Amino acid sequence: MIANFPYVTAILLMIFGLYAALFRRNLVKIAIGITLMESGVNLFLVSLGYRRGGIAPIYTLAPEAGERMVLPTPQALTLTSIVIGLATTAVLLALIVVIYRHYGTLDADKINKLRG
Amino acid sequence: MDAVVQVVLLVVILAAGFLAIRFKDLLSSVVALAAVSLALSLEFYVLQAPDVAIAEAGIGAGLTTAVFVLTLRKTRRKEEER
Amino acid sequence: MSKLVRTIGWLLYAPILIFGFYVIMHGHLTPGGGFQGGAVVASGFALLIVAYGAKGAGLKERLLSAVESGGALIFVGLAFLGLGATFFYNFLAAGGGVVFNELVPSGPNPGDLNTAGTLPLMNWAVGLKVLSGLGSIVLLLALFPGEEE
Amino acid sequence: MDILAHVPILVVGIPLLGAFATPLIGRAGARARNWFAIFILLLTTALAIALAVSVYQSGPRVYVLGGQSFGFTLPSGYFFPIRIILEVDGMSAFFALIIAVTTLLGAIYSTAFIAGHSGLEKYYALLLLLAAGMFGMVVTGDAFNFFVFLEITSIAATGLVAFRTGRAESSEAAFKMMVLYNIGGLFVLLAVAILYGQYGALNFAYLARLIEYSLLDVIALALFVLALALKAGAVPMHMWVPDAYPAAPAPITMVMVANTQIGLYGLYRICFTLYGLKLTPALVGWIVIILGLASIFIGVSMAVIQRDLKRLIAYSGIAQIGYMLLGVGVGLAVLGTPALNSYGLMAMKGGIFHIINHAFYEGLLFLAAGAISYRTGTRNLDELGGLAHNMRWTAIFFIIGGAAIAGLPPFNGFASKLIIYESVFKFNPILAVIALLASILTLAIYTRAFQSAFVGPQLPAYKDVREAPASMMFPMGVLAILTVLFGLFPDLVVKYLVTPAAQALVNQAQYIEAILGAGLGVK
Amino acid sequence: MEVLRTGSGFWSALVWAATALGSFLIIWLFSRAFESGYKKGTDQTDPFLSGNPPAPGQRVTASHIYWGFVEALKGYYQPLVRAHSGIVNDYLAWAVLVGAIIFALLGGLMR
Repeated sequence: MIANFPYVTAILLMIFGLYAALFRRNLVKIAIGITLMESGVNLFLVSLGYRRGGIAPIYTLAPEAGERMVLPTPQALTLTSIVIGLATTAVLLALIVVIYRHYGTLDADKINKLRG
Repeated sequence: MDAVVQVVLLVVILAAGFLAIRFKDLLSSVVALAAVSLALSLEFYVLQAPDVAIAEAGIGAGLTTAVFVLTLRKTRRKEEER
Repeated sequence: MSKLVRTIGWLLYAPILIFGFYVIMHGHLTPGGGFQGGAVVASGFALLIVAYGAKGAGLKERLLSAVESGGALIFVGLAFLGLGATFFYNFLAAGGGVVFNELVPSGPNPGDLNTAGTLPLMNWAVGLKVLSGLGSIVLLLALFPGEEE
Repeated sequence: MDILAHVPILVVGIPLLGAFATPLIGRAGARARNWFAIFILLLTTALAIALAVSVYQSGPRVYVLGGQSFGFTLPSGYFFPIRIILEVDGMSAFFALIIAVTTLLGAIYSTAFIAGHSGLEKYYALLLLLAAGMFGMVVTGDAFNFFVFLEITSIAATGLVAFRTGRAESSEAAFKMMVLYNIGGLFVLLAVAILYGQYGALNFAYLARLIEYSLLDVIALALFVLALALKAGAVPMHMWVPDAYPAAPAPITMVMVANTQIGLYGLYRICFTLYGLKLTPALVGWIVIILGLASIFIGVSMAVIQRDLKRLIAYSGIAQIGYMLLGVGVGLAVLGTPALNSYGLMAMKGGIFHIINHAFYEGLLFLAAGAISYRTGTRNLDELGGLAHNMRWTAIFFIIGGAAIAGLPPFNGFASKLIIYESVFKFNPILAVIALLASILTLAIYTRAFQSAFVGPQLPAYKDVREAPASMMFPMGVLAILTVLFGLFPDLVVKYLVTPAAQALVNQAQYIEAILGAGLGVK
Repeated sequence: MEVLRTGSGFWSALVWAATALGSFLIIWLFSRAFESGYKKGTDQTDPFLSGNPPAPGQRVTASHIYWGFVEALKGYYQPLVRAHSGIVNDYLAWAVLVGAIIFALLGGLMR
């Protein structure tokens, strides 16, 4: 039961983020929603690698007999995805600042010069 | 003990995430987002991922928040009323 | 920002930088590495920029960009140097080179930095790249003309 | 050191090195920076051609990063790939050629088109980074690296689309595109995580052997199909395409065409190689066919009413993406049945042939539109007119591109569309009829575009307009020659380029064998 | 030179060129037999805009071409253009909708 809690949290975080990106009309809120989704996926990845009673996968802490490590690969994946997440968030926010200078608003409904 | 810490952290994550999309004041939203990241990094530590925890604390709670705050300074702080 | 924030930022700046460089340096032995350490250093820069403003922080965009390119070039260059065998091959490890050629010892150790082949070098390259890259992201956003409240 | 042995990684590594070095080289002057970027891409093109030749001659190439052997053999004889593995088969090499040609010509065209803009060293760095990301996506044999390179292309493409920050529409289009790319990338990451959680591996070949098509695999497949169709710009996730293409500088638009086609590559790689016969081919095939049909239909309908020249080309490009989805979708729908050999493979060849043709004629059209806006300052078809008097060569290139996209003989679009019509007709006549009608509408669209931009008396406003500079004419000329040559000798192209790519998709066992070898990795 | 076989047909530029040349020859031969009723320098060469003489500077632009086509299909085009609203949330909503449909098809029909 308790082992499934991180997964439930991850899925809920993703749903929160998707909700914000779908229904909030403020551009910064959309960026916040995407960041929340990223956090959800990261939590999902780390929970995948967790093994009950495992220890952190560090070379100098090589386990003795009977002990085991948690999986290192998902952690490496999560690190990469955190980096990528920061890069995309920074790009999004920089674009928001430029858009605000051009349009004078952050309302997604009014930022539709390109349509049709 | 571990389980209790985990449940508390996960509830904090969910509550802060919920608040982050509920607040009309964008600065409060960003602070809630930082709280999500901080709790998430502790959760990573509990899940035996110290590497990821350091990165999430530095990036998620530190730099992402700074970038968001700078953006809000350049634009506006409140979400438009609809 | 208020005097309180400025003073605390000034006090915290050096310890944050030292911690960041420590994390980079010990990347191959303990949790952390180039990326995490670089991020910590960059958050020190962010603290300075938020407290003193983009102009007052004394960071130069040109210098940061040069360091970023340099770090990335060292990283990819080290990967290319492994081409004797394959890309990213650890050509220094275990007797292949003069420095860093020892295996990482198992168990707690006081800091055997002279180990793990190209990994410490790559950690430094990534660390430089990340601290300057993230630093310049924050700096550019702060320098961007916009509505200051 | 044997260079040829390392070609699979060099096509990724050299543009990456170039991207990081460009800001430093840029301090030596604009000319040095331009020549450096062109030199790097020329080198990459040579490597991509070498890679394609070696793959077409001797089958899939496998390359391991950071070690001598693929992976790890357990004492029980169970083989397990652990390292980052690149795998290049016919399909990858085919796409590598497209990427090499478009990025190289884009860099040459940029030297004049975007000269005088500030921050150009960032522009060339992003262009090289985009090239590295696209090459990475096609050569990687690993699901997670696929995601990483996908995100690299997203970030680089967004930076390039938003490059002209002075224009409101660039930042708006880039923001919309980034939001969609971001969500798509997260879906891919989630799908990769689901697959890793079940099978504990990331390697495509290893996963393909283990995959069981359980409910979780179905979720992963749905996420993959959605995210990659979004990147490819299939209707109804196409709406960012007509926003982003016109907002980008013209050479970038050409590279973006290749970038969207990488979405198709990913879609085909996932469907054919990763899932193969395990998925229900008829159902997934029909989903792809319906996405393609909707793209054809909506794409041409919306193109009829456009007034912005580049927006018009973008919408008709969406329709052409539909043809590629249609052709390969038919092949997927009959995968594993005898019909595959009678017409399914032919339909796939048509769809794949159309990809390379599309990259060339669509690129040519965008470059011609870029030449028009470079000289006249507008892309509005209502304001343009009579340009054939002043820009004779651009007019000729536009005719070649328009005839090719409409599928007129003897240009390359005709050859691939003919294959698609014939083979799809055997699968389902109605689909072929709709595709044919859409092709006629495309001809009507381009007649209108050509008429309003080039034909008619010389307008006083454009009396002093001159032909575009040589560095912009050269890429257009190359693309026009390729368009005509591929139309005149389609048999050679199909035999030497397209058939190996189609065979590589169908032959899942070969892809797996290349890494896992005979009998290894079996429980 | 080999020809491209496409299943039931084939495509060869040479055959196409020969056919095109032959057709043009036949058409040209026929057209020689016709009387030319087109006189240069008369009203016949003026543009015809619904019988009215064109105003100075007036010309046929892109918006005029296919006006009738779009007008006749108004019921089809209006909702289509409205769907392309240019709002980023709508773009996302379409993507999520398609994802839901794909998943429903794959997950629902498989079992």
